[in-house]
Amino acid sequence: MRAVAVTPDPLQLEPLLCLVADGGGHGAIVSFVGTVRDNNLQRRVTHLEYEAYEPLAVKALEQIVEEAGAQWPGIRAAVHHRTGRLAIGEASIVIAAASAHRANAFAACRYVIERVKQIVPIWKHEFFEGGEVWIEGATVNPTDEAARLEAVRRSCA
Amino acid sequence: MRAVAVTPDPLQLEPLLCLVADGGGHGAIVSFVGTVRDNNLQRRVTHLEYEAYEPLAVKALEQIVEEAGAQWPGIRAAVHHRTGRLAIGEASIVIAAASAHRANAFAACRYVIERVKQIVPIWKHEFFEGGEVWIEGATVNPTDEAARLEAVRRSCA
Amino acid sequence: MRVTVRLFARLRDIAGTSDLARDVPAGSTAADVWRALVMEFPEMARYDSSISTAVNADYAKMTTSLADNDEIAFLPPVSGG
Amino acid sequence: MRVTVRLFARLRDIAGTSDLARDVPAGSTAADVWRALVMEFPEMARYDSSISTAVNADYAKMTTSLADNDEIAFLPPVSGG
Repeated sequence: MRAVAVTPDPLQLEPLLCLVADGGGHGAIVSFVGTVRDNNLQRRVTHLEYEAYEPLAVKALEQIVEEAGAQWPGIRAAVHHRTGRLAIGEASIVIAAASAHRANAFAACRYVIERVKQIVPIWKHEFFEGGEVWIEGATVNPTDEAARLEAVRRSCA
Repeated sequence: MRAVAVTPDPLQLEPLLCLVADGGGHGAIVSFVGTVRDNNLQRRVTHLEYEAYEPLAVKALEQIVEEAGAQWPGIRAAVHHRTGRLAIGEASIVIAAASAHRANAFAACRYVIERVKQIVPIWKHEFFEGGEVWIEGATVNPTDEAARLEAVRRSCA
Repeated sequence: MRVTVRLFARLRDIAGTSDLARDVPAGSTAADVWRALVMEFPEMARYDSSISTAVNADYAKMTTSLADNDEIAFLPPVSGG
Repeated sequence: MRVTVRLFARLRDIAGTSDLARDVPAGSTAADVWRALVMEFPEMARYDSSISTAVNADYAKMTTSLADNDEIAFLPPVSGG
């Protein structure tokens, strides 16, 4: 089990929890699961398709895990992102972060999802009743320190 | 599966994730797993024993889930706490909180663990190399609004 | 009247038991029972400022008056999670 | 020199393909390739201010100079998570 992955296979949280749990050293494990909602902006969503620039997406996830480790020394984090067609309720992303104490575990987990939304080359294609649309979020700039600090701020560090 | 429980059986996170995932309505699920650390305050911990005043502990957990729902309308939360003897690495508490968006899911999950530590009648008996000690944390005052607001503040709402 | 006293954690260790049956005067409050308990087990005095109580498995104040057959629990500072 | 252009999401829809091979002058930058692409597909112009780039699967700046056989990817605003 790798700490980061971009995969068309269904995601599972449990292996990530095992991966970050440092065999007794880390008492707090926080995880995030993002699932496909049945609605968005008053649209009735039928399904999603995620497209990735996979080699760079993997590197971006590795960078994010490294950033989190630099921000909160000693934490362990892992993140897997799904690609392809996803039905309502399926997980598009699973994140786990572990630390000796809960504050850093919560912060690191939140940081990872915030940074994923900022810099990872993955795109969501939303299919809803009556149409489809590519969701366009953040302009990618991996060296934008202001954006990174905004992710730290949202992590409530 | 009940949303709250105090049980001597090993805890599992997955059923709680399913419970709070609102069949597609909630896109963000944050969970917390607290596990037994092998060290505390420079002591080498061998195992823990958790004791609960079970009927009140269950009510307290129910109150906390209700409080979280009042603070962040629409969230769904669940929490199970273990009792009895726990080995290093075993989970003492599992919490799951779901919301349409991630900010409230993170906040509600963090709120639950903060409140558990404030008001739930459960006690940790730490056994370490060379001795044992009852850990004494917060004085219970379930109607102390300042304490509740401190838990909200820590949730980074 | 007769009440059941429930003790936990260090309090249980001090008393050597988790349950005590005690006869107390009618109109006794939780605080009255606590004071009697401290008389009996002086080591419990260090919890005077940190003790909380529950009556019949509901949170209660130390000023709560008890009734016959009530179960009163004394809760030292908690450490769940 | 010859470069491979990788397109994603809406850009891929506009171009009707995810991969293009293009001959560009020696010394061309990522921005040069982008401008040529916008000439070819005017609908892409709305991404002028939001486009990012990667060269050989590493983040790059639009001012990066390309080499023969480079793979250049254009990344519209992302929406993972």
